[in-house]
Amino acid sequence: MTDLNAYRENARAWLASVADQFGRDARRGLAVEDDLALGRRYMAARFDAGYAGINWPVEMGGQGLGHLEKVGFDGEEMSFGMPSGYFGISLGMPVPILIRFGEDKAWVKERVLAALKGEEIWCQLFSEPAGGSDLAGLRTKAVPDGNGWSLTGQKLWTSWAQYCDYGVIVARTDPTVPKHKGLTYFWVDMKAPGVEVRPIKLAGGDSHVNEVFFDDVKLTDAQRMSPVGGGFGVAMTTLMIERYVATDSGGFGPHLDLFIDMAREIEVGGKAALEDGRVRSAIARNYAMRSGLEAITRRAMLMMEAGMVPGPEGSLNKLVAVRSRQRLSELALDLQGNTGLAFDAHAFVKEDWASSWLNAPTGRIAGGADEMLLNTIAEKILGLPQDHRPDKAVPFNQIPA
Amino acid sequence: MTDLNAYRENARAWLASVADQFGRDARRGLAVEDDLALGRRYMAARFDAGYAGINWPVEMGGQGLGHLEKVGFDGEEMSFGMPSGYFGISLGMPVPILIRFGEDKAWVKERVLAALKGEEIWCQLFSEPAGGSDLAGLRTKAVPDGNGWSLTGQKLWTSWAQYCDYGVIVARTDPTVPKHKGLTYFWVDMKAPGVEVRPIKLAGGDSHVNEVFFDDVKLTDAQRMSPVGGGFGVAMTTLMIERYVATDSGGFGPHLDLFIDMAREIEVGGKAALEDGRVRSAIARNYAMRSGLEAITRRAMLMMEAGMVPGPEGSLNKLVAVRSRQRLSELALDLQGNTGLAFDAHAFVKEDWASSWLNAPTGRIAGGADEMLLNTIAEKILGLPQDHRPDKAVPFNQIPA
Amino acid sequence: MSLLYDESQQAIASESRRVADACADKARLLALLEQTGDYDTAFWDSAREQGWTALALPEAYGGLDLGLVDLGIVAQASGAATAGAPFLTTNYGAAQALLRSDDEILRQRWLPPLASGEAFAAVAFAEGQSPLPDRPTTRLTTAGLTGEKPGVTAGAQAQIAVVWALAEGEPALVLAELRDEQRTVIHGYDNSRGYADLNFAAAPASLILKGDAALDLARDVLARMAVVTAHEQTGGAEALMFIARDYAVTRKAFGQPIGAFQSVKHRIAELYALVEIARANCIHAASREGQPDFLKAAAAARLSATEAYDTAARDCVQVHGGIGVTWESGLHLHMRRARSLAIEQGNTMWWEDLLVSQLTGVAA
Amino acid sequence: MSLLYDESQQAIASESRRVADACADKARLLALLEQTGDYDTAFWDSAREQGWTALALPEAYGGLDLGLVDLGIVAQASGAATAGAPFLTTNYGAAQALLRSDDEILRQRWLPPLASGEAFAAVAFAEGQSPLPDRPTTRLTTAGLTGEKPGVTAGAQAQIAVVWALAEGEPALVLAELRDEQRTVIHGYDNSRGYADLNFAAAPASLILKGDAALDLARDVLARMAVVTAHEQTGGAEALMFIARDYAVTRKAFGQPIGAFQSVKHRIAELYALVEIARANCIHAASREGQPDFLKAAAAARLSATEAYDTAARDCVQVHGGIGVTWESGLHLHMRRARSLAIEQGNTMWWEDLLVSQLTGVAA
Repeated sequence: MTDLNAYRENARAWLASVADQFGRDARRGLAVEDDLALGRRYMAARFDAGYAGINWPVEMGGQGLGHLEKVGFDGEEMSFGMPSGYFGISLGMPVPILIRFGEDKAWVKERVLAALKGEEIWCQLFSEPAGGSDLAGLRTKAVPDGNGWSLTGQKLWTSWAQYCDYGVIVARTDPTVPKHKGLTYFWVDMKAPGVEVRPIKLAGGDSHVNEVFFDDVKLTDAQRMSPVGGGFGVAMTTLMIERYVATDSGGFGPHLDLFIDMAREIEVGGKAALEDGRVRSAIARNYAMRSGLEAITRRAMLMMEAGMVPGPEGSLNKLVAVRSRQRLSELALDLQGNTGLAFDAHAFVKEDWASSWLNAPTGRIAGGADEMLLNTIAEKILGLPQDHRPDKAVPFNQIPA
Repeated sequence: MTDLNAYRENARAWLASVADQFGRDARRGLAVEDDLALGRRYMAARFDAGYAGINWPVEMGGQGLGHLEKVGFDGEEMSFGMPSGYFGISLGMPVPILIRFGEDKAWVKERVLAALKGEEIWCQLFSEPAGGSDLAGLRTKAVPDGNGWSLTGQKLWTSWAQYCDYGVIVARTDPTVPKHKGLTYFWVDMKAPGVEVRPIKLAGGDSHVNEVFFDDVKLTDAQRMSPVGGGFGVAMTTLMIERYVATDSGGFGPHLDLFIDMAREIEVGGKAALEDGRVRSAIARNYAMRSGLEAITRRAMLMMEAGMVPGPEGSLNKLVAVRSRQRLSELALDLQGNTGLAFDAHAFVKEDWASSWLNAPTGRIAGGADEMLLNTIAEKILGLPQDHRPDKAVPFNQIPA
Repeated sequence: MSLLYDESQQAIASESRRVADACADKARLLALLEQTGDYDTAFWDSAREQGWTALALPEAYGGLDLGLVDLGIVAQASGAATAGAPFLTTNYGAAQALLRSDDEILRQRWLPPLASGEAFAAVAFAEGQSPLPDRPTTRLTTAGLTGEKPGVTAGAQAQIAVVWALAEGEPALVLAELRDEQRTVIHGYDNSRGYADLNFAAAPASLILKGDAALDLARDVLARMAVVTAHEQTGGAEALMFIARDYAVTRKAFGQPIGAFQSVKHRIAELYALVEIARANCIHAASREGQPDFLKAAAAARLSATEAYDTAARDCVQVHGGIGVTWESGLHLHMRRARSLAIEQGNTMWWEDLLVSQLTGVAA
Repeated sequence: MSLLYDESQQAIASESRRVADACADKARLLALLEQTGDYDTAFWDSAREQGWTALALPEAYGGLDLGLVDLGIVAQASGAATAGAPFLTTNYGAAQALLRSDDEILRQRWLPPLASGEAFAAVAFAEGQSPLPDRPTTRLTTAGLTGEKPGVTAGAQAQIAVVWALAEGEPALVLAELRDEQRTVIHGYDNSRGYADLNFAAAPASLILKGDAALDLARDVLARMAVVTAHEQTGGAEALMFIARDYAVTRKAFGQPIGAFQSVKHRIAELYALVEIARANCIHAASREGQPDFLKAAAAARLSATEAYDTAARDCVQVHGGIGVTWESGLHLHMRRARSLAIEQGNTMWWEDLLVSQLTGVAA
């Protein structure tokens, strides 16, 4: 562990040295485009400093270090509020998949380097209007076209698509077989003719997700990253990787310390809020929940360090933490009463209770809705039966819409 | 309403006059058999006083008054803790069904009078080991036997069966049709040869429910109370009546005033419990919930008085109240800490927090489990789709066990 | 008052629902979210045409002489439509205070314009996080009214405010005319509520009532407003329950309507329970206006309605999945309104404490 | 200490689970519920044979010199089996207090029999509803120990009790030998816990520690016992989760296993979340014994384990329907144990307050 601590020390030192340039305060109030531009410069600097692709192979431009160094750096980086969010999905899922399944290694390395430096961004084109939680129900189709494919359809909830250069996509190549079996996995050039991106404004006011339309978009067969009909498996791999992307016991909202600081300034019925049993109960139970999730994560790290496979309990983090964040944020607004009605659409979700509350529902739905996570736990971990699914084993084109 | 108030006045006066003889204090510590004997004497006295079958037709020995008088009397009676519980189901469901569907009116009237005087008790034989919430899945069968029927099978959760003279029962008379369609409704003599009653001890220590076994019990066709194959409808009627049997916003546990009295004597962290925000929150939310349920019930009474049909919201009472009673009872034990560890198996559920807590789960399951009530609300009131039911429309004898 | 709506009240219910829905325009309401200090004039004009503003005021002042039950019915319809103006509640509250003033000139000056809805009034009781502080720091002296009132609903538009203050060491209710330099309009997450911080520096103001009577009146006014708000919350919660139901029966996943999954259908059934309990408490509370148990009944209505609306907002969005968190879906109009109404008229803890004090005689 | 069990600890885990299950006899445990002041001798004999009683004591006194992590592992297995004797926890707590006494004779007299399990000890800190009152009313004077301690676990059997008292105006920990006339055995809903009210009238007793150090020690002992109990609660909750799962996959209704209904499967999945969070907190807390953050870690473990066990008891019975509420099913053994363990070592509110005081420096 001492090596790891030393590594974190150095990382923190470097991050501190560039904090004025890229950190939370430098970003405050920036329009998204300017913040993204700052982010690209940060990614370049991070690459030069040797903190890009930390646990990726050296031959792919990575640092060839372990998952623990990666997680260690992410933790430090998060505390500085660096503008790396735009690249999180890109480097989190699509690019690793590209490394794993991409055929033309030279081309792949070119893309990987560009992605690590923040020059290019990749998105993940999975969800669809009809799909939602039901990935295998997707309708976007790729039909054979000469030596390649023609892609037509619509994707939904694609994060940062409006800024992306490339994407990975799952499309239906055979509607005559049961829905899991007719899918194929491709990468697609987001600047290609026939690709149209329409940002979707969310409840909180921002527009980082998009509708993406494909109208007869040409794909070469080299863009295929799975066997024909074997796309569902690759997509699942992507989603598995997703689970192990950095967790946050605060559900990606404010830290509990911020709640306590807020409560110090607040009165309930003319007394200090921190003396009120209801407030104390909320703090104590959130602390207990968060410390449990953190212990689960630490234990998983130790297991990985020891070369063991961590238990499935890692999947609890998002379910439990985001749901609790929603309630805690509500309570924070309640406590502030008439003094907490102001709202700044540009405030950071991890600092501002109104933003945290208003965006919490997105967190409970994106990347697996609560109900889907509960199903996964029940079926995959506890061996409970699957829900009734009338569409199972039915040819896709015979499922009533 | 003034007539009704006067009626309640008189009822209260009579109840007070016999309270020493039959009321809560007279019952304290009595063994079940002695309490039942006292109950029979009370029922006889109640009959003579003209408070039996209040809303039943005069020609059947009732008083021919309205539902409001009935509910008014029940409310008064409950506050005296009279030993009428043993007769609640008997007079609540089976006997009204007998009045409605019984053929031989003279015989029926004889039974009704005996039941009103507490001389005879009727039970309701619905649930089965395999059944649980699934009434139509029952396996007890009645096969044609000469001019009558032969009844064989097993029933479960039959309240007070060990003290009953008669029962109403649903049995399968045709296993070759879908399960709802093959049932027939009978009355059965609980003392007949082939009937065996085995009391079941419950978690709280008492044994008021039973297993009942039927081994080739002979029934005349006159004991049939529904068309052959038409038993499910009659059973449903019975369960509908059940819903309108007296409600209790306390979930049949202690009144909220008792919680407040208890809390007055308790300290939390060296301060009066009633000053603690957590305790105040529990009291306030329970009060709000209970007052809402009570308003729903009062409104239903007013509608019935005005000749209108009350809304379906009456079905909420059991679901919401019993579940809350379970949590409030837990909290009461928590608050009492080391001073609340004693337990008296003979204590009244409506007075004692440990009894209330230990018996609450039975309340959440008996007469419709929470999940079934939620399904009913969702499907019957809100028009949401029914759950997937593989056994629907399948002949009963072809459903995999 | 009865727990059953009579025929005229049933008429008000269906008519107000029709009008509120008719003038509800999602696009306009969404736009209001991003405009600071504006409100939904279209809704307010209809409210005035319908005479909703006059509903619960005495005929002598241009009112219709109806009661809290009737106003509650209208409020429920407005809540279902997330109506974009808070004045039904604030004007009513201010008027209820004014009615108790001995100053007939003052009443004649303000009650008729409040009844017609041409005037806007705010009720400014809260200081810090307390909806009704025992000893307000705002003072009324011969020099005038001095002090700060944070996050006052309708404070951005009101011409007058009924202010909770201290006059010669005694609690008092005071009427102050508002000038623009006295208000700092707040950009909030529910902008059509007209939130503003009010700052009085020796402002001209007239006394309405003083002493213990003033405290009783302040409590009564707050409770009355809370009952109106509870109806609004219940209307919103019920609307969300039906929105969730309608979506659950049409939207399909895994080959069947999502409403066939118990996680969805039971969640909606639980909303039904919360809505019906809140509704029953609301009707009961409204029917108890002026009675000794009114505060308790108001608290019960307020607590159950807040829980119903917050829960419905959370669960209805969740049932919708991704589509529920889009700006265009407009579900966040309810989500935001649930939160703002949960705070106006005092948060849940404050009402819990008031209720328990009433029930036990023990203060928090 | 690490968050990962080493090989020997994994061995203890599987072995203790095997032994606890082997000597668990539902019929005997059910019978104990109706006997006042008895305990499960079969379990206790095995615990002694296995050396569980010596686990966390120093070799010098016949212990095995292992720590709280190891004892926790055994407690989890005992909890899963609703073991019918409380002495693992009470003897450990008393021994931890004794170890801090300067009186070597006292240590020699009692630690070895506690390590072997032939002696029973109780820890009597609570008075009224407070698990650890700031100023206990129980007094140690030259005349001896005088005062009352309600609902003391193992008080029905213990030969000695470590008592929280006031000595010359200072908080103190005192060792008292118990005589039968001092105990009033309680008939409770979980009779194998040996609850008794203790009544000291100038009883002979010896001082263990006095002053602020005594308060720190009392807190530490209570926290250590709470961590053992939290492991027991987690074991019970996990057992219930699996019982519910096993029932849900076999029991059929409406033609399919009830586990296919989301109301059942999601409820069990939620139990999994509570159990894993409690387990992680327990291991973390045990690994922090003697560290400055031990109290916080113990509180987190205690709070999450109590919630997990109470919820699992409620939900597992509910999943079972009618069969779950029968005496014979024995599920109420867990339900009763969940409640008794939630109260021993201090209820949820007390631990919430302790934790928040630690986190914020603000007392309740």
